[in-house]
Amino acid sequence: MSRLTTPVFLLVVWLAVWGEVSVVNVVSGIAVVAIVSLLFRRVQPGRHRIHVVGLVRLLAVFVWRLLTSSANVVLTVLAPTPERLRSGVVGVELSDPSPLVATIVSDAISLTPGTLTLEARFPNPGPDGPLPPTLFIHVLGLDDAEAIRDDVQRLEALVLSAITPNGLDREAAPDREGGS
Amino acid sequence: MIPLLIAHLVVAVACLAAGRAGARWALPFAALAPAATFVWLVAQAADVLDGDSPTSTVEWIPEFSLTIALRLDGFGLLMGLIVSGIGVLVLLYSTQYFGRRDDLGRLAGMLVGFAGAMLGIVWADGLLTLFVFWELTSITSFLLIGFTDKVEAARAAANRAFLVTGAGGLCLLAGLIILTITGDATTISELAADPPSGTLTNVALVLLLLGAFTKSAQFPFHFWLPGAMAAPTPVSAYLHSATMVKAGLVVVARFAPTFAAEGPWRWLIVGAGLSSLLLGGVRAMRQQDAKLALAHGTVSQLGFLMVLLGLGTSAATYAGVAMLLAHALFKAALFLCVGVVDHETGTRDMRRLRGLRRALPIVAASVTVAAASMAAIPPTFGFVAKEKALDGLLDNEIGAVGTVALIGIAIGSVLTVAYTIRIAVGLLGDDAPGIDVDHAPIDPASLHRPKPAFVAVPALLAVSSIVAGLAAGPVGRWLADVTTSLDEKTATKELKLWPGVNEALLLSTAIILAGVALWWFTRPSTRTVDARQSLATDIYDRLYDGLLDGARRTTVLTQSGSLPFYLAVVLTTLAAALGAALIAGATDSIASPRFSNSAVEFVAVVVTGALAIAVLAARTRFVAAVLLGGSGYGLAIVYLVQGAPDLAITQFLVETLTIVVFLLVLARLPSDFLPAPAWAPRIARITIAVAVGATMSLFALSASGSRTAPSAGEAYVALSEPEAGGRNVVNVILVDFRGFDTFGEITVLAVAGAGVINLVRAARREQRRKHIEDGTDVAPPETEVDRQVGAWR
Amino acid sequence: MSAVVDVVAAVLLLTGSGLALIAAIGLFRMPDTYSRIHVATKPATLAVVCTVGAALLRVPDLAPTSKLLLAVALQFWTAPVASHMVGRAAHSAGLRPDEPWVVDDLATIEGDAGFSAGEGGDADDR
Amino acid sequence: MSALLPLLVGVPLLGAACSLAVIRSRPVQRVISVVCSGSVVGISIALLIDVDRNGTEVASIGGWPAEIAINLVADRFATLMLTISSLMLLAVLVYAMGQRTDHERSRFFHPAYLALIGGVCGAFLAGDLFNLFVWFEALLIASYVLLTLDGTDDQIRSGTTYVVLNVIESFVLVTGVALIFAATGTLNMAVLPERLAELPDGIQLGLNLLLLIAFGLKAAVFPLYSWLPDSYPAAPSPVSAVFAGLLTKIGVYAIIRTQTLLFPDTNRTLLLVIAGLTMVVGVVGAIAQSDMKRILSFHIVSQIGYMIMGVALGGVVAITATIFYMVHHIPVKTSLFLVEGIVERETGTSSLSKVSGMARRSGPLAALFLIPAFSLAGLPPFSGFLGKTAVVTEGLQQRSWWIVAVALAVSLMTLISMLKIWTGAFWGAPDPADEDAREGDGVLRHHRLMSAVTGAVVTLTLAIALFAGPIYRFCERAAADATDPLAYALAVLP
Amino acid sequence: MTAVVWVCGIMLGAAGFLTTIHVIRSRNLADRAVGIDMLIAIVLNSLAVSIAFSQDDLFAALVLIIGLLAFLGSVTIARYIEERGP
Amino acid sequence: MSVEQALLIGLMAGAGTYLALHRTLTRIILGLGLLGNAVNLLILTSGDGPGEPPIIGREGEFTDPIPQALVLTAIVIGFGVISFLLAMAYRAWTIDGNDEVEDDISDRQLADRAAETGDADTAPGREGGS
Repeated sequence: MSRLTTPVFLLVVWLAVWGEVSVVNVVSGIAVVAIVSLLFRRVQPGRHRIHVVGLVRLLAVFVWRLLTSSANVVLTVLAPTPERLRSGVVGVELSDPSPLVATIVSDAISLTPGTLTLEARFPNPGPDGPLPPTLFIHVLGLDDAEAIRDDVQRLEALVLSAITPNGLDREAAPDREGGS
Repeated sequence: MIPLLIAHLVVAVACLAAGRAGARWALPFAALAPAATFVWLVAQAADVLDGDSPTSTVEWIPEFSLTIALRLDGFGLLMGLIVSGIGVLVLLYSTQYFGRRDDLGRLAGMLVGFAGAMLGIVWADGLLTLFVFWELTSITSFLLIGFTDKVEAARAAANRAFLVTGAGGLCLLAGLIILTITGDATTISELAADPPSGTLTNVALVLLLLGAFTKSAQFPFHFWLPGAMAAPTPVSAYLHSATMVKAGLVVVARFAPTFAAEGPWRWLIVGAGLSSLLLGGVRAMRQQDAKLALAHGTVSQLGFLMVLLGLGTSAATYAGVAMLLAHALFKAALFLCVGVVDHETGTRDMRRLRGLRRALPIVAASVTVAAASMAAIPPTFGFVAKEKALDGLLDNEIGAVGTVALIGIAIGSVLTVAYTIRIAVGLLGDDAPGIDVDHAPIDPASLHRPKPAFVAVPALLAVSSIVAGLAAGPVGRWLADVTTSLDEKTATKELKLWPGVNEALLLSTAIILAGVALWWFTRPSTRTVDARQSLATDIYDRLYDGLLDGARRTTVLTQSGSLPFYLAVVLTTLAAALGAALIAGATDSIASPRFSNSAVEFVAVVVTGALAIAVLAARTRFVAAVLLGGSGYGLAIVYLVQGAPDLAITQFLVETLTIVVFLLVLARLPSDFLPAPAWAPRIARITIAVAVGATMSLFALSASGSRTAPSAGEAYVALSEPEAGGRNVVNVILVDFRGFDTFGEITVLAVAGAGVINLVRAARREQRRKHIEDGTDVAPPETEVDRQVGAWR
Repeated sequence: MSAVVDVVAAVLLLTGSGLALIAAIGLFRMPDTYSRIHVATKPATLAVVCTVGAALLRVPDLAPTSKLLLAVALQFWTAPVASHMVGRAAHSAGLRPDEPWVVDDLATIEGDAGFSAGEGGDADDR
Repeated sequence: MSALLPLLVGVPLLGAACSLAVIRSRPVQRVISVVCSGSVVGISIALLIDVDRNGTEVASIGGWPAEIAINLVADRFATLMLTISSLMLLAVLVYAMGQRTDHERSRFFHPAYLALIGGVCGAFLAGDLFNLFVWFEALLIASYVLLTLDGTDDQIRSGTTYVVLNVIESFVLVTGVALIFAATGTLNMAVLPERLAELPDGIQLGLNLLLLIAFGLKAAVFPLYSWLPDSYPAAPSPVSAVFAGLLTKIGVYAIIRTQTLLFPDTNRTLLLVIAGLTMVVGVVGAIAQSDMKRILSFHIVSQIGYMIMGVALGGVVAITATIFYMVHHIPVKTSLFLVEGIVERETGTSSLSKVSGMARRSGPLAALFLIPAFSLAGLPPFSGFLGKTAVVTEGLQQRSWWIVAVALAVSLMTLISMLKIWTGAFWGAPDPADEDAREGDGVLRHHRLMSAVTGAVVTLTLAIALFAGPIYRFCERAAADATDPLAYALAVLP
Repeated sequence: MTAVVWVCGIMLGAAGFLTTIHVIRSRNLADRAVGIDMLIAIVLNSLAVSIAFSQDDLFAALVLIIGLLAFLGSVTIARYIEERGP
Repeated sequence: MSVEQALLIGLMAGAGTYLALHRTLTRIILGLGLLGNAVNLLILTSGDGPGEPPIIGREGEFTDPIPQALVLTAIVIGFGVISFLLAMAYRAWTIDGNDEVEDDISDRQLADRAAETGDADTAPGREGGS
């Protein structure tokens, strides 16, 4: 993820808002983006590398999960049974300390009907730098907490295969990827 | 003349500005200005008496007849000589009287400033010019009475004097302006040449007289003058006996020959003058403070002068002018003598004074001479003048008013003789009962002798009383020339020291005898009595307190300090105004309006209205805020239906932002509302609300139903694409046609933002300080941004 | 072509509206707030995506399309954050369901000094 | 020359933006403020001379035809008010910078102050009703910020009253403007007179009253004045000085503008009654108070009555008198508050029961108070006398006896309350308990900048009195401009 | 298409009605927040349906902005809940 | 302006007035919000009736664009003012823990003094003078 990714992305958004690619829009967009980037220059995610294939796969898996869990929830609403209504909070420790990854994972969880990230706790940094966070997930229709944990960890692996934090770029990643 | 006045001003300012540094030289330096005036006047005298009146005019705002117009006529010459002459003397006397003090610069400045203003009055020809200088003398008098401002009584007296003369001044102003209107004239000489008449003029004259009465301490406005004795004695001598109190007389003298025959003039003059003459005389009999006794005497004498100068007959006017001069001489002399006594003995109380004849012989002689002049005993000038006055009044040419005046003056003169003797004896006699143990009679042996220069001034004045009396013939002829400027018929008048035995002389003799008898018989009772505060002062104080109290009560009613009350007033006014417009026929313009534009609009209107009503019922802040937001969203739909998508977007945006801000703040506040205020019943609020709502919607319907011309919007639509190059007309208007509005709008937003940050920071600062004070110093709470930043790291 | 597009659009519209309705019903049928978050906000979000997708199909111009696309993207980005925020706020404010959770890992780490709040979770340490 | 008009608004607002940008550096903020404020003064004076020579200047913003553009219109009336106002604004700015505690004050003072200047200029120049509203808003919001600058308890409490009532004022104003547009289809003040004249009487009356209520509230006219004496005293001294001198007068300006330009043929008996009540209620309130700032604040109300009286009397002469009155009143009122500020800074209070003997402590300061105080009470030879006489003379000319009687009685009561301040605070012995009380000239030397500014403003009031003739004649021309809708229309729409 | 839109309209209307009742009935803020979120989603749905039906792009920007604002609103309410309790 | 629009204006203005006449600043602000909405609607409807949005290229009769531009300005200004008022409410809360608008202190003191008879602030120096 180069230094220019965010600005370029923002510029595209700007143009989309205006719905027209004209000189005025581009110039004003660059100006606005420059100002925004300056104002929020401290709020930059760390460096990450994007893998296109991984990204596509992540999206596909995600959409699929979305559809199935939506159906699940529809079912819950139309025919609620005590099992379907059982809920609980499950803590899942992630494997990567990158906040961006944690954010994406927890967003994906929250977007999926049936699961919702309630809280994310970051352990105090260890000697080798930051430690991976723990997500606490509220689950509707919970029957096996371990299954949820596995599920989330699989999701994280998918995310990591799409967006790899720089400097933490390691061989272990493909392994986990294989597990999905 | 203008340069002379400016010279006074410059000297005054210089003295004032010098501050402490000027204490040594200020008084003699200040005397330069009146001295120069005196010299100039003497030089002009011959020309002026030949009928040549130098004038001097400065246009100020001629558009409403405001010019500084000065004119030196005979009367002005006489008064100018008195003002500047006595001015010089008083300033010289003051150098002795005050000795070394820090604040003499201030005193000298104000005195010389006063002298300038007084000269302005006596020389004024322009009507408003008169008023300008008139008020200037009030101001300087105020500051001079309050010269000893550490004394509460002095401050009160200064206030009283200023307010009474100020009120009179306003009457005078109104009178003068009305005269400029009815007489179509801006100067006194123009008025005299072509006098107006009629009710309006009479009203103006009455107002003018009211002004003159206050300034010259006439009943019922006399009470400020004794109070003004709180001023240092030289000031009293100058302002409150010799000059300023004569300002009212000057005005009356200038107007009387022209207007005395009009309406109620003479009766007013005689009424006020005689009342003052008698009342002042009676009260002078009851004072133990020699200066106060003299002050009451002044009231009395001023009443006498008022009658003489105000009657408007040539004989009375002539006698009045002579009396004016006499009074200036003897009264100033008496005051200055009392000043010396006060300075040397430390008291002015006649119960404590004794042995002054031996201790202060020159003073004693001066007092005797001046008192003789005051009591009209030959061969003083006082006698000569009063003889002329009685003579003139006996020649009654104005009917009943004249008779009343004569009788009153006779009685008043008896009193004058009596109190004059009483004062003279009180000051110079050896019989001093003392007041009480602490205030025993003084010990004459311990007195040190005043410097010759100190007593020279009163002595000089006293001597001139006699000299003028002895030289009655030439002085009388000179005065006759002087007085022609007021009344041409006085040219032939003359004064005589010994006119032969005539009615007037007999009357005089009777008066003197009666006066002596009165003094003798009242002596036991007046020896120790001390008058209480006068009734008039009581009434004034009660009025003043009443005014203050009334003001306070009124203000409590009008200024309740309650925001809901103020709002209620404003909103009621609004409803009333719109209601008035509706009653005045605005409803005629409602021309068969549609009920609804479309079904969607109907739904949106109902929802919006329902939510708005629901806000009223909300019991918690959160619900109320959200309902308001809902109402706003509903309104956005109404906008949409009206054909305003951009507006709807903005409405959504702003409404949400408002709710967001609301919730941010509400998070801090208690969640439930407190009960409604007790100031007004709910029904009042509902009534106002209904009135505002109903009148607004009706008037809105009427106003929009009375469109007469097409909207300017059509031009914008036409110009939008070809000229401004934009298709969305609303946007084009915002950024181009009416971009200036948007500029202002951005300003508002930016400043509001700055204000919000400012307040929030103020709150933060205070909380931090509280924490530190409580010993619970903690880091300032994180902001949302801080947190987000933290989240990303 | 346009017929196909119309059919797809109609299906999307119906799906979206149906999801919205089901979500609304869900509000009544779920026992506690957290469950309601699951059944209400999320299907409603999907519903928006569906209907906006239909609108996208029907309006081919570039300008509105870009806006609508952006709107969909925005939904994907904001909806989870919003529901997370609401859930977390409810939890940290002390809201608990009437029927206790079968598993509550969060309760076990309360007060654990080894953790500091992340993602804005500073409500406890203030 | 008309190119200068937008600058009057633009320069201070640009300055405000820059001032916000350099919020961390007070010296730079000061330089910006002084430069902007000074250039507004310069431009105003240049305009004054130019307009007097060449007649009304018009600038159509954006270069659109004047019929549809927002116009800035500078006739003699507007430029006169602009000049005197900008002078006061500059003076108070410098005064504020001379305050020793300024460093504790909010850094938003300068931006807000500059925005206020911009708003004031905009309001004076606006030739479009809605634009007038916008600039009114700008100056109001700036005034809100200035009033609550320190965010103290007092300021918040009285600020609430001020803000809420002024928000209502804005609503009434914009309602009036909107309905005028509804009825006429235009907002251009050059076009409006003829269109308004065609409307039915009831509608005209309603529209007129709406504007009157809005501007009357701003001008603190009976019965809409109550907010003023409660809110102004709480503001920091320089702020209350500029509010007192200026803001209400903008309301009066707008009343004159709308009354003479938009509704010239209204029956103004009601307004005359209101003028009388305003005078009385203000001065009665002043008498009742025992705090300098509050006395002075009530006097603002009372004095507004005189101006409204002039407006109500109507006609060129009365308007001339009113304009002259305004010209005199702005510096007089400002200087009174400035003196009060020095007293307060020196003694720490403005309560008459706690201050005394200031005249002994500083004679020059006493003079600086006495001159405007007597001027306010209408005593000659100060400017107030001229203003009062002008108004009263016109009242007598028109045979409105009772209002003249009221006006004169009120000026006596004004004197009473001025004497209350003078005898209370300036006379008497200085408080012996106050050990570090400076004596003699030390007071002024200690507050050198503040005193210099106050002195300058007082000198200005004296100069107004001295050169009253030429100023009055200018006012006469200004009134002729203001009372002639046709000339206004011709100048804007050639 | 008209029929589809009618059906959609009825469903959305019913959903809106139910949600409003929920908002009014609910006893804690979090529930209200959920309801308000829903309501805005329903408004967005309605707008999208109307765009799809009329093929008029006028409201496209509205969808975008309301979407954004809904988020802003939720976040604010969440913060409110956090400070004040549910 | 249709009748129902006028009614809505009146209703919102009335409701706003009612709320503004309270002592709680929050209520007052809510009232001002409603009043602001009423006024904005009034501005918008002060043009001609409803019509097509005034965008060049669209079919049909346009509505008057000017009121729309005015309302846009007015809405934003209103927002600024309301935000400022809310900041004041917040500041008021940090001072005394609520947002009730108290009566002016000096006015209350004056009322107290006027209630007492024979107070100290009478004419300076009765004893002065003769």
